[in-house]
Amino acid sequence: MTELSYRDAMREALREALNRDERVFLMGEDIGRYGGCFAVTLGLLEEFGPDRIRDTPLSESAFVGAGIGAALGGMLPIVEVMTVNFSLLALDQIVNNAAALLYMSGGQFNVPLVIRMSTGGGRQVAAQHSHSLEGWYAHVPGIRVLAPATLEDARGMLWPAVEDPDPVLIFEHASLYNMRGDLADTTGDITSAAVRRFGDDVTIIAYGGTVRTAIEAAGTLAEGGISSEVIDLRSLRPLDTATFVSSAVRTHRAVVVDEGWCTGSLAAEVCSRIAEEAFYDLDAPVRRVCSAEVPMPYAKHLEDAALPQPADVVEAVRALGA
Amino acid sequence: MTELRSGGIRPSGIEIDGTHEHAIHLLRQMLRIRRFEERTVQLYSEMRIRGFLHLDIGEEACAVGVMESLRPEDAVVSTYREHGHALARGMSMRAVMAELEGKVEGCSRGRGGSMHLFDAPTRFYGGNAIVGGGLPLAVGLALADHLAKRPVVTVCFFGDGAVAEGEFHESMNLAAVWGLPVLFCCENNLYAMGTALDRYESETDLSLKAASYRVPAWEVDGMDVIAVEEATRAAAESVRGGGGPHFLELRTYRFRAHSMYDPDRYRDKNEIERWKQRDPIGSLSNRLGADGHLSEEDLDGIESEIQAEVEDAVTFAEAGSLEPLSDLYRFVMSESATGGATP
Amino acid sequence: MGAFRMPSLGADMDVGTVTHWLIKPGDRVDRGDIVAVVDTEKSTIEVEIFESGVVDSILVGEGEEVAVGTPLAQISTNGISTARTEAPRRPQVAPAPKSPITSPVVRRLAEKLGVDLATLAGSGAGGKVTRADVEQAARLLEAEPEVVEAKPEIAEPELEISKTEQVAETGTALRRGSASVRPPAGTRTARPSWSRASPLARRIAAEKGVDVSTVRGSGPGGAVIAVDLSRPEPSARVQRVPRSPPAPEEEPARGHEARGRQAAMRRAIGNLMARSKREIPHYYLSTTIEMSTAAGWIERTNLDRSVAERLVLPVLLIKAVGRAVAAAPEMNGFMIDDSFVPSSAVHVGVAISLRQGGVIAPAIHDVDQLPLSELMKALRDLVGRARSGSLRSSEMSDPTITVTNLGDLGVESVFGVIYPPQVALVGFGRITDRPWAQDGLLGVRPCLTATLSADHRASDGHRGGRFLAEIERLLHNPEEL
Amino acid sequence: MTRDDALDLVKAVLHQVAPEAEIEDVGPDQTIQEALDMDSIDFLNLVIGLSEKTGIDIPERDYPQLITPDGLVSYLTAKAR
Repeated sequence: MTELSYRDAMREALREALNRDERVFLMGEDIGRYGGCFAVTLGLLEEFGPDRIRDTPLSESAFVGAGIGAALGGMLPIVEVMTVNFSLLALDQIVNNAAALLYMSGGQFNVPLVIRMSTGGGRQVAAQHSHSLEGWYAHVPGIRVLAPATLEDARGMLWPAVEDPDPVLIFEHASLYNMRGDLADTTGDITSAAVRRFGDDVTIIAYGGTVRTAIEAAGTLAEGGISSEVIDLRSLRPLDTATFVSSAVRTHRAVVVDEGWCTGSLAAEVCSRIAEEAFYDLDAPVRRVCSAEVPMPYAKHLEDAALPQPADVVEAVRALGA
Repeated sequence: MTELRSGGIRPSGIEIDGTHEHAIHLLRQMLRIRRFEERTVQLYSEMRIRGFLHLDIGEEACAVGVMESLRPEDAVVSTYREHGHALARGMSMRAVMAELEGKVEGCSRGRGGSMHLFDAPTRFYGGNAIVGGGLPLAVGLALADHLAKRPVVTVCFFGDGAVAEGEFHESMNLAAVWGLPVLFCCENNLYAMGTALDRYESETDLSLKAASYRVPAWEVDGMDVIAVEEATRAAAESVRGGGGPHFLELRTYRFRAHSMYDPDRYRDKNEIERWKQRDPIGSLSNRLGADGHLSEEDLDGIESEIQAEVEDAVTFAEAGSLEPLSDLYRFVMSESATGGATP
Repeated sequence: MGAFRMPSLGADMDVGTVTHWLIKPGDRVDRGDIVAVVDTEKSTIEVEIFESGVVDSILVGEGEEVAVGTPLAQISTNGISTARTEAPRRPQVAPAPKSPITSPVVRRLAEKLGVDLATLAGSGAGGKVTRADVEQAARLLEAEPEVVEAKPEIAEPELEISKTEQVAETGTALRRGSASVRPPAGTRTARPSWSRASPLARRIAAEKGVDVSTVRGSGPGGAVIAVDLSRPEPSARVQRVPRSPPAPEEEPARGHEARGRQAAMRRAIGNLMARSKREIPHYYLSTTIEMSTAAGWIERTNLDRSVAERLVLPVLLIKAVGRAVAAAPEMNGFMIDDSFVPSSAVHVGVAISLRQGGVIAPAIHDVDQLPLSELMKALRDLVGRARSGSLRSSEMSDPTITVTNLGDLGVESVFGVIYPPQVALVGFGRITDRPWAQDGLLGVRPCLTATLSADHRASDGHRGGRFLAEIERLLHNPEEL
Repeated sequence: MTRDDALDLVKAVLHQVAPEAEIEDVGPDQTIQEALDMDSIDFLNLVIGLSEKTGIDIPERDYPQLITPDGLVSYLTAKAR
């Protein structure tokens, strides 16, 4: 066990992928000389050279599309997009090409591409760098969407994502990069949700940056005698429905914590599935704790108010009468 | 590095540089496309083909000329007006027709239809129906070859309308800055759907745009299959030899509507008639006839062979089967995928 | 001979109008010739012909709107050398949705006469359904309605007319549906009133045969939640809707069922008490009450009463509690959503142990208002019914305070667990003779320990003490009861 | 009323008051209330039932004689004429 940060864990995963397979290469804005805007790729250019660590022009559509093309051409590209907000410039390529090519071609052309991007708020970078749009991507069939929330998942999810024959989007919550800890063994699982805390009275479902929020809330609730089960979705598409539904069936109450906006959110999808599959086991309505429906404000107090906080989760759980 | 307009447009007529046998082969290929598409019009009218059906009629020289100069290992990225590209590339007419009729025997199992023809054996990476959307893909395919140091060219077709998309500029730049082996083939038929080039581009000289990215750009008479083939061969070999991306502007014209039928309100009938005088098939066939290399009987023979091929394709498509509904979810994800959860 | 049909000029085209014919009978046409101008909803388009031949006849006049596929002209191909002479094959499998070939006039007639066009084989040119066909079908419909009616099952539902009908029907159903969910204000409805209950609570209620609307909810906004149904298990049993009398064959299973019920009750009590201990910050007070006055008073009173009318001590205790809350209203009511809601009525829950195990605490209503004799009757009745399992659900669901008396079992004092969402429980032990100092003299007197368990969120010890003192005062003055 | 009649009567009334209780379960030196886990109301109901069936007025002061099965049967046979 070594003490490191989420950023280090992700870099280790990238290094491993580059070492394991020659077809792997990295592409993105300022990932080379600059070292990555979140310093995830720092040092990799020196180690692997400019052919495999490729600085791109600020052309999201072209380099994400080129990643798709290179994947079609037999490579295993890992493309970094600075933030999910910027990924909208490549939305055409992700949705119309990456996600659709296998199906449109009747199974002939799969796209073994990994796209990493940062997501989420909490850093006072306002309305064009802070949003959580994972739910939009999770809406689209044909891609796999992951949200590593722990050091282990940052380290462990990349390689299976690279090996996966289909496009995989990895969302790294920007507030997690500095999270430090001992790296435990990683399982390399990209298909199932994880129970981060066991409990009996309520199921709190979270992913990415909100997993910490949920765990903190669970701690507070425990002091008041409420035992919470915290589930980290990990895979946002496909959703591991069985894990959170079976938990809700057992606890009879569920709260979904999602940094996306409430309307049409991934949280809404999770709620629907619980309602569809656990309705007769619910003892209270399923609640959502989401971001305020505003473009992310800059001022600290406003941003805090806009983002889901542990206290909001505690309040939501209490309101269910758990 | 800018060899702007080094190709140029031939002032008049068709000059047959190679053998007459090869010219007849080119004619046959263009006729296959023409007769195939004429038949699809009828099938569309009878509702056997649905959705959009963008016809290549009038532009056959571009498809045939470009494809003739490629090698089997080269890759092709195409647009939604790609029946000609597919057939000229060597895809089975049966599979293309079956695709148009939505049959599982189709080249995309009936999943794609007219706009999304795919074929792995000929490295045909599809009809892309997002204008400009195929360009980044082609850049990536070329990047893969570049990284693997394979002497392979990726040809990317797009229309004049795509030049207005950001993806055109991003891709042109990225391919140029990385020196990737892409051959950009712009089929300039003067209309982005119903909007004339000079109504949507401030600079209507498209080669100039490519040249501004330091990409060698040539203008070619897209109604002259021999000129297209010649220019493409030169460009492709330059690309293959490490010359980086090249750009061909194929000046052509579609004789029919944007998709199946349209009222043609946006263009003058006389303009269509003028271009029809330069029908790539008629021009080559006349030239071959005038040179005494193609008799009426020869032409009839070719026509009836092609008709047989087309009817065989229709018979094949009609006899084809519909993909079972139980397969609706197949190929959303790869069947060897690690995940097992529901979509 | 071939038919030139109205072509489909776009995926969204269903009908077209020939605005102008460019050919006439006798004209020679070649494949690819423009033969007509057709107006679709989107535009006017010149249409071409796919056969070569001689125009035999024009079937549809200019200005007439016809469905796609309708023959527009007959083309004679006899003696004409043409590349294509065969009639277009019809698709063998899953034909594309299409309307029967007919004219608008005939279509309207069919609608009027209630004839499903899809069931008709057209006798007209190219299988066209004619006016005569429709009239014939209408006559058949009158004569043998079932024959025609049976056919639509086979008929393609894609026919436009039936599609419209389906939509209309669905619309009606929807409106009906919403009407039943939300009856207009002021109208009487036979439906029981909708009560807020969680899906889990409803499921449990259905399993137990309990009418969930009779259960008082302790969940958010007063919703019935699972725990509310766990508590009154025995009452739930008797609330069971008498769907059918129990069959004698069920007898052997009873022992097992009873054990199952006991286990369920044990679990339910456990859950409720666990919730109480988890949620309610209990505080406890106790006081010893000298009972000679009360005991003597009962003895004297009973002398004049027949067996059935005699009072027992618990009646006095219950009454004393019921009266004492007037002095300490914080003891009587519920915690709802973290705030105390006092109750104006005094419904005293009486903890009754069941001999097969378990305890329930049904309420005697309006204890403060009931004369002792009535209270006695009520108590006897309640105990009897609790034991035989015939409580009313209201008795189960609405105690405002509970009394538990374990004196019969010989315990001296009871520190009870409050029944959520109530806020207080008074426990009484047995009457024992104890040394008692009064007015400076030591004597042996019958004494009883009263214990208060109260919710600290609703009251403080000071109020609790006052409440116990009032109980004591009342028991010292039984005639006031 | 014979002792057997009295015993049958006690059984019948007891069955109404506490259906699952059996008088045979009560040991010779046990009280009915204790052995059958009856509370004061149950006991009162038993007395009321017996009084109603036999027409005997059972004053409260006689209750101590009724606490064992034997005492109960003796009391009833003595009082019933």
